[in-house]
Amino acid sequence: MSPLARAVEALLFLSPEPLDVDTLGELTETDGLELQAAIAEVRRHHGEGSGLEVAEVADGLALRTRASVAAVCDRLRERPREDVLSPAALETLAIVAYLGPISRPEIGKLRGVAPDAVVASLVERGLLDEAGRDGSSGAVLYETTVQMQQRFGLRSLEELPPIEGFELTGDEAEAIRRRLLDAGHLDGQAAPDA
Amino acid sequence: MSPLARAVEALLFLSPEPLDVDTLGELTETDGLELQAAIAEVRRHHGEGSGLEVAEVADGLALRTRASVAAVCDRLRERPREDVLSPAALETLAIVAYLGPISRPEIGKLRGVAPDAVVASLVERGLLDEAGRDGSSGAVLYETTVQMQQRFGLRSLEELPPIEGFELTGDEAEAIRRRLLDAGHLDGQAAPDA
Amino acid sequence: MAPPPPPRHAVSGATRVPDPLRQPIDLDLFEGPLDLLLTLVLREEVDLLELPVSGLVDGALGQREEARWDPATAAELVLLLAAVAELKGRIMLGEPGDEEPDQDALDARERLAARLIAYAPFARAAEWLGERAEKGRAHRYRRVPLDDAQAPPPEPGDPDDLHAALQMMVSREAPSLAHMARRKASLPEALRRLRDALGRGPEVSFDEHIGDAGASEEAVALMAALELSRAGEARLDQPRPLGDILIRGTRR
Repeated sequence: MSPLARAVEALLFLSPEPLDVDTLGELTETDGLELQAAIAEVRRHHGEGSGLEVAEVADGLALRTRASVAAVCDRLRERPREDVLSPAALETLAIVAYLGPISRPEIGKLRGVAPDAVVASLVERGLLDEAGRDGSSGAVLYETTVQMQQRFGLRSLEELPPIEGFELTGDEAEAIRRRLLDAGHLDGQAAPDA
Repeated sequence: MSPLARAVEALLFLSPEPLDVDTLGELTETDGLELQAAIAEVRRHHGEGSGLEVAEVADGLALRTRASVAAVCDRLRERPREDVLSPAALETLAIVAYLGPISRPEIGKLRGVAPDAVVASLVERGLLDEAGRDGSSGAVLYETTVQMQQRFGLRSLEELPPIEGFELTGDEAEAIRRRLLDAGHLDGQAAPDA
Repeated sequence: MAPPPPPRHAVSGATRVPDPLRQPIDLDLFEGPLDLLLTLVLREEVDLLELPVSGLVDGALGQREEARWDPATAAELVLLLAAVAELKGRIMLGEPGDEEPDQDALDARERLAARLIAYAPFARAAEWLGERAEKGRAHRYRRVPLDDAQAPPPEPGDPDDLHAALQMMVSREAPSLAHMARRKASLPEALRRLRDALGRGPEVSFDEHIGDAGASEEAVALMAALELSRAGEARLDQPRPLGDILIRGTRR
């Protein structure tokens, strides 16, 4: 394959979305016949005999798996994935479920760990969603989603088991928050700066 | 390509994480020589002339872009600025790679510096991940991720050279000791970078 | 759910500006306000060699990015802490020209040396990793979540299949409907059959008469028997409840 075709192949491989010819041209700094020839080359490389193909979809060109390998791909999709929630993810979900809507800095304070990556992954997985902004700090607030409730078999958040010694009404959530902070939870270290 | 090779190619393409040979075998319902031959076929298909390659990384096989197309890839997916790892980040990664799962207080004890900011940034960059909590102290434990291994081109953590090989020789250790003990007495000698 | 409380670290308006020197410091060695700790250090009542400077910095400046102090206050604190660190460094390493460092200082240096020696392998491993990073640098991995991957097209259809399907329908013989003859249970027919049976013998067993006919035939046969009885053509006798019914003709 020509260097240009290799570049096109790599771009189609990496891009999560179809790339239109113009974008491919911009990225590779080429256009016209040269680019068309490179695309054709990638197409040939991923011809009938291959597991992948270059497809023209609505928004451009995409590398995708061929129909003939659909069955094995489905098996990969159905495989119990590493969708198991990590302890970090579970703790974060619990905090948001019991104390949300709540901002990332606050989650961080309660967990004693920067929660950005965990929150991002929970949002990506559809278990958390943004819920406006905090009035005073302007930080994005998060809440759990319907999907989260489905996943845990909850008809509503009220079905969450009560935290021992607390009743889950407005002010009590605040009391739990305090308790977690005062306990230097959950990090086994000195209490975060409350 | 054989139907089995096509299936292997599609799986390596689709899977967001490297797939080990056993998993490939399970998914394609084959094993042994047949599977090895199919993997070799995929490898050949993505040979030198292609934009992609089959790599052994993080205890599995992955399809990835070749080094020669790195520049154009970065135009598609801008590499974050802070992508350069500081010496502190590298040292922390080394500690976690060799000793993980390990807690922040333990890392701090070794490094002699509070590692919180470094650990948080490594987690955010997907190079460290939380791995439960320490049974006795309740501190969050950290381990390196698949991405970390991908980044350093490690076939597995076992590829790390044995730590004993990095230990100071008796003479080197003695030199450090001498330098410190004599520190106050030698006029004009720079203090060691402790 | 209650709205989240305002951030507690915020300097709470003009009413009460916290004094950075009065802030509580919590270390193994000491617990109390920062200024007291500094006083004790200066009076040598707290051994600076035992005092973890990193813990002191964490305690005084906090670890998180949400700044607790305005920049000017933070800068003063940083200066103060730097002075403490420098002081500790001098005690540990001695002043140039010092003749005899005291035993504590020697012990501290010994501990520092031990730590540096223990840490050295990791610093070297980090160097190795740094060099190694070059190996992974140039490669990019696809990070498309499985569910977001372009779906493969559905298995392509073959036009020949369409042709074959229609061809089969066209060439198929008209199906025989013989087996679908409607079974009608008619009362006149049942009456006729029962009269025929009574013509052949003095009595008819109802069970034998209906044989394995379906439920509707059985019901109509019973109605026919009742009709004959009503018309005086037959007498019905059922010796046992739910048992067989004997039908006897009266026209003999």
